[in-house]
Amino acid sequence: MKWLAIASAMVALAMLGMGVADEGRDASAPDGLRPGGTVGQSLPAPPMAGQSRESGREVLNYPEQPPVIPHNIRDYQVDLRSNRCLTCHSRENAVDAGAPMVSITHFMDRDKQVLAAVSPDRYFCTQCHVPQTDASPIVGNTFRTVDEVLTEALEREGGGQ
Amino acid sequence: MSSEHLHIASFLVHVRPDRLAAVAGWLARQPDAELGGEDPAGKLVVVMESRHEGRILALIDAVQQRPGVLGAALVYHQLLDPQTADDPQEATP
Amino acid sequence: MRRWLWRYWRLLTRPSLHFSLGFLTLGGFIAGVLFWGGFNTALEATNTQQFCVSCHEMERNPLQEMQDTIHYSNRSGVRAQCADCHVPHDWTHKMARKMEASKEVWGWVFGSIRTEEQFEAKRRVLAEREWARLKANDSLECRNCHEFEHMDFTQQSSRASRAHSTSLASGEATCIDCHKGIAHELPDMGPDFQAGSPGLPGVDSWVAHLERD
Amino acid sequence: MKLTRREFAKANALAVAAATAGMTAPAGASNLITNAELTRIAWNKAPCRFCGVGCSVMVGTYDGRIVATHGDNQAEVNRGLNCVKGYFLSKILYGEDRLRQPLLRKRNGVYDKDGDFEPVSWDEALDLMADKFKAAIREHGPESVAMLGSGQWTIWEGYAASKLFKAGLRSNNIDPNARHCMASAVFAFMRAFGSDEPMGVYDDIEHANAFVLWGSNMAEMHPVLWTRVTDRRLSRPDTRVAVLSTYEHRSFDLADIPMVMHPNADVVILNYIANHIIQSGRVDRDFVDSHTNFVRAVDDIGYGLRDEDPRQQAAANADDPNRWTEMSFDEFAEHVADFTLERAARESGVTESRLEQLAELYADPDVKVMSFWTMGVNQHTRGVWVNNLIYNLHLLTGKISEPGNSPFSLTGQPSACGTAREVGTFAHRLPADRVVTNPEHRRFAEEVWKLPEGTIPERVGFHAVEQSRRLRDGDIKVYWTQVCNNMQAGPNTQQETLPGWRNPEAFVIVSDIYPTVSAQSADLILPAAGWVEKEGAFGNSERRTQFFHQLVEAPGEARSDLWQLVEFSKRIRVDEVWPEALLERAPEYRDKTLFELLYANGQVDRFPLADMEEGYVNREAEDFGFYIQKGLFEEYARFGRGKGKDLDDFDVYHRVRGKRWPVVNGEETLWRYREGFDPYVQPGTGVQFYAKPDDRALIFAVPDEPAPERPDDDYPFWLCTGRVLEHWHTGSMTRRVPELHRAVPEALLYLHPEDAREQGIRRGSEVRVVSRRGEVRLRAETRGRVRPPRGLVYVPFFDANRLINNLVLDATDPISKQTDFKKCAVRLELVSLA
Repeated sequence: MKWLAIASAMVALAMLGMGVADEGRDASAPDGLRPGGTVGQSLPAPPMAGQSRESGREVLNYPEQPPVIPHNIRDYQVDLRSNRCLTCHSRENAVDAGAPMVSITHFMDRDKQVLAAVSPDRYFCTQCHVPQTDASPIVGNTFRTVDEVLTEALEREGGGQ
Repeated sequence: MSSEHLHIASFLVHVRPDRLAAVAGWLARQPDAELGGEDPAGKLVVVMESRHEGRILALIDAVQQRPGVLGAALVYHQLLDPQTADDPQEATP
Repeated sequence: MRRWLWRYWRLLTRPSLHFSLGFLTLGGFIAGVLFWGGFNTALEATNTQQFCVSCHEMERNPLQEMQDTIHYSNRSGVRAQCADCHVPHDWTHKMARKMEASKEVWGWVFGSIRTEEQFEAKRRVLAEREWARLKANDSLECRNCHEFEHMDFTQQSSRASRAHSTSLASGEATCIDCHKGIAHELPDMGPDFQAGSPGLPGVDSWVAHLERD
Repeated sequence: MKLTRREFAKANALAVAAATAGMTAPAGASNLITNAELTRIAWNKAPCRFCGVGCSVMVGTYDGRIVATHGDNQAEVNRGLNCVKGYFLSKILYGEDRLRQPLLRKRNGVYDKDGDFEPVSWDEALDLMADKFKAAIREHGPESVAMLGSGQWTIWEGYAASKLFKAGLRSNNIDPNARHCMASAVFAFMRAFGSDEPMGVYDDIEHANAFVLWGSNMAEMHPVLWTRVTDRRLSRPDTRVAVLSTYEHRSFDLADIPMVMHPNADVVILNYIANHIIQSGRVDRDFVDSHTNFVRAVDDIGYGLRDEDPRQQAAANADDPNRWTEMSFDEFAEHVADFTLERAARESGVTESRLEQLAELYADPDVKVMSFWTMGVNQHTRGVWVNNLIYNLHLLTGKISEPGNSPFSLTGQPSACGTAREVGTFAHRLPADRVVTNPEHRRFAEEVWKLPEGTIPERVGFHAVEQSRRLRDGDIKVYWTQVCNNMQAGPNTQQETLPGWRNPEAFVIVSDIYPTVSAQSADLILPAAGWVEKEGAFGNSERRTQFFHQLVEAPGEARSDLWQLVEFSKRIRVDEVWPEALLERAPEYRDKTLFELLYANGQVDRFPLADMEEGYVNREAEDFGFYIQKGLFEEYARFGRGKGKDLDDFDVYHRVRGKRWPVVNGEETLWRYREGFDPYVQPGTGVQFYAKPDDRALIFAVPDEPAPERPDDDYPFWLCTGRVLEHWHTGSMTRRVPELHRAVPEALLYLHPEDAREQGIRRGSEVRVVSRRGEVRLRAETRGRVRPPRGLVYVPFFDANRLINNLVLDATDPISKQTDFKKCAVRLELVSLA
């Protein structure tokens, strides 16, 4: 037990040594996305964020927000030769793949003319749909969807009647 | 999905104009589904209210198989708490 | 010609003059062991990944493409080498496959897929051959490691378990039907593919690619 | 008429589905929906806040908050499409730690360089700033004050800042962060055509049948343009896409001709293609003879390093690199003759067959070729040369200024074109392509601005990299940055930027909406208003100017950058910053403030509040008593009108989805210099590069010169930095959006699996990346979206906790002074295996 105590003290000292802020360069500051007052130091890199464990479909913030991809897309090939996403999400395959079909808006080309298959300008799905890792946000976001804002506004007004 | 949620959803069906009436009639007869709107150019808006999400997806899949249907896509999907579903909208949640 | 054969036949059937029975039997036995050991060692040597990628084309395309996939590096480090999927494990089929490999030697000598453009042009043909083989033997090579009986569906994602417990279980579909391109990049999947033509991509968006305006 | 929650939800569902299908809600359900109380969502157009594509989005606001954004169907650029960042614009202003009050470093109540941040009032902050500026100018002259602006400024913010510095404080030390992004493109345009900005438009995409990406990853950096290129390529199988880069990235997914080259090999490849065009006799001789001249650029021009750097001293023409001499076509042919196919293949590492296919795209007269490039070409110690080399190919074959044939210099930032370049916020420029070194240009500006002769200084000011150096050397006493985060985005942070900002001599002010790494290193932080919290205007890559109204209020006491500039100008009197000689020439200004000199000058304050459109808030106009945005814009527009840079009337831009200048008689121009499209081209000339005195564009002969720092035994790897699709620049906004953060949570070290194995590194190992200037610790990624070849590693710069710019050498293109973020030498050290 004695050795453990000494060892941990040494480690703490080392960490402190490495991390002591050079007063001139690293004056205190609000945190933001980086711990305040550490601009001069080289921060350790936390482990890579992992693939989110099978998160279900998330409710959209607003109708045209592209839904995030709830499943792993490791090595999904989308190029000139083949489009892996369409092998499950296209009109013909969505049913037996049990996957939601590509939205109707993706069947319209630039002139809003409906095509029989997915329009080529929607070919690269990951330009709008992104997978999610299990990283937690560094800074919170106070965005509120239209229902929340609507009900709040009505409550404020409703409270008067 | 379990039954403790009330699912409100709407989806859009693209139909060949000549088959529009047939598909609209078929849809009107389906449980939990209401015909929200029709466009002679071949578009049908369907609003659904059901206790089981599966039924919504099932109907979308089923309608896609109907002859003349080009495609159907879920557009809006909201979950409500069945207990408070029938209270007036501005009641304190 | 008959006389010559007859002479050999007599030679083989007369008892040995100079060699002892022990030498012949033991020698034969040892020679057999050496031959069999040597043969199989050589054979297995041609099954190693290092041998397969000694051809530049095999290292540049298939191996490079595989280095990102789950069969090359994954959670547990259990990985598949070239032979695990492309050479049948049981002996008779392995021999058949090895004889077929003479076609690959021909390709190497005459450089049928030497440059990337050539490889790209033949990629669909090469892929079709492997898919057909796996379709025929109900993805035997896959099942050598992934045995359906021992799949624990609770550990799989809902998408996977739903697919495996239905169409795979019923035998309606085999592994290769869905898992094309699991190790190497898919070729041009356009339906009316002609070898060497500029790719019409996409399994399902090919209609969208018809000539317009 | 009380709706139950069930009915309300269903009504909402119906409305959305009907809207998606473009149908009007059927009569039966409509009375449910039009209950005004429920649906007061207001939809207004605004250009996206991020890249230079300039997509227009519809912003849904309700009860003073943004509740939704989606693609604008009526916009020509994107027709209802956005990329993932565009679709999450509604959340970028709602990070929890929005700055709401000015913060000043103080120790026991008074400003102290090493004090802690304390909230202060706007008056205290602005008064302190005025004192600091006046003291610095009084003791050390106008050269001791500087400003770093941005290509994300709105047009009038850039114009107001440029006037404040060049006319008010009489210092040219104002430079935009577009110096890091588009400076090489500006100088190349001016050298080759005499006028900045591309001659083609996005419509070329729908006409071209070959696309060549020169070191540009459009799939991630200009996604909506990439959807148009993809649409074109997949709809017409005979089109070809060639992608050339120093590593494999997402744009290679559409590449018919994928090419991965060694860094700095682009000059050799481009010279080879010119050689190929000439050798195969496909030069368009009559175009070349009637519309171009051949010149030889002066070579050995150095690397824009500090003067005492040996590489700088070794360069013969480092002091005046922007020169050239006349030469003939034959001499040019002879110059490019030794750039053979064999040499190009050997030096670039690309196979000969692919180089030949690429060259054919330019040489073949039937192929309409569109070239795209951004930072790969611009952020390059020979960036101006590479720009000119690409124009050479289009000029030699006459494939320019016509539908489909288009050398297209893409822009990084939303208004690098509209603000930084056209308004002239560079240290050497005045509005509409004028320069401070030209007496007539200065005279013209002084007349428009109603200033005495000799107000605008002649000397070119400090460019972005020099500003950091001058801060470090103590020459700059007051430094103000707006809408940029140079501590994280500027090069060589530990040796130049950080010691510079923390130099006790300097007083650094940062205006931003969030506490960025720059704000953390500043002395005074001013809370700013973001995107649609102010009325603004952006100019995108295709010369399209787009306006947007203020749609929501800024939080707390945050004020727009324009408000800060103008409010600051009220606190300095002209006689406190002008020399006596100048005051004598304009005695009427003697007791006036800079506000009256620059903004209340009868022109900027010409438009009353009544001119404002109904139903929109405008914080600046209300505070200053006049429609300041319109005044600034109309005064600024006088510089360009009649000079090929005409802008339409202010009010028009609020109605339309932008117009592409020059706008003459309300008509926008698509292809410049082409008769029938460009009103400035005289009839009968066909093509006329009218911005050049002799109407002839210049084709440059340039040699191949090495990069300033190449891998060696101690630092064996090339380091290239850049962006990812999901994040914008330093991530101040996009990393505060949960979905975008979870998509790409931290910057990774992308490297080749074999390079990793040789260093004992695996995917996920923690690696220390070290250069001669600094280090950073990252996790390794061997199978990510970017696939470097052997010997090169790639690190994006969006992560505030992994300041990769610690490592980058602050070498610049000596002509454009743009930093080369794409090439320096590093080594890798394994920190922990897992």
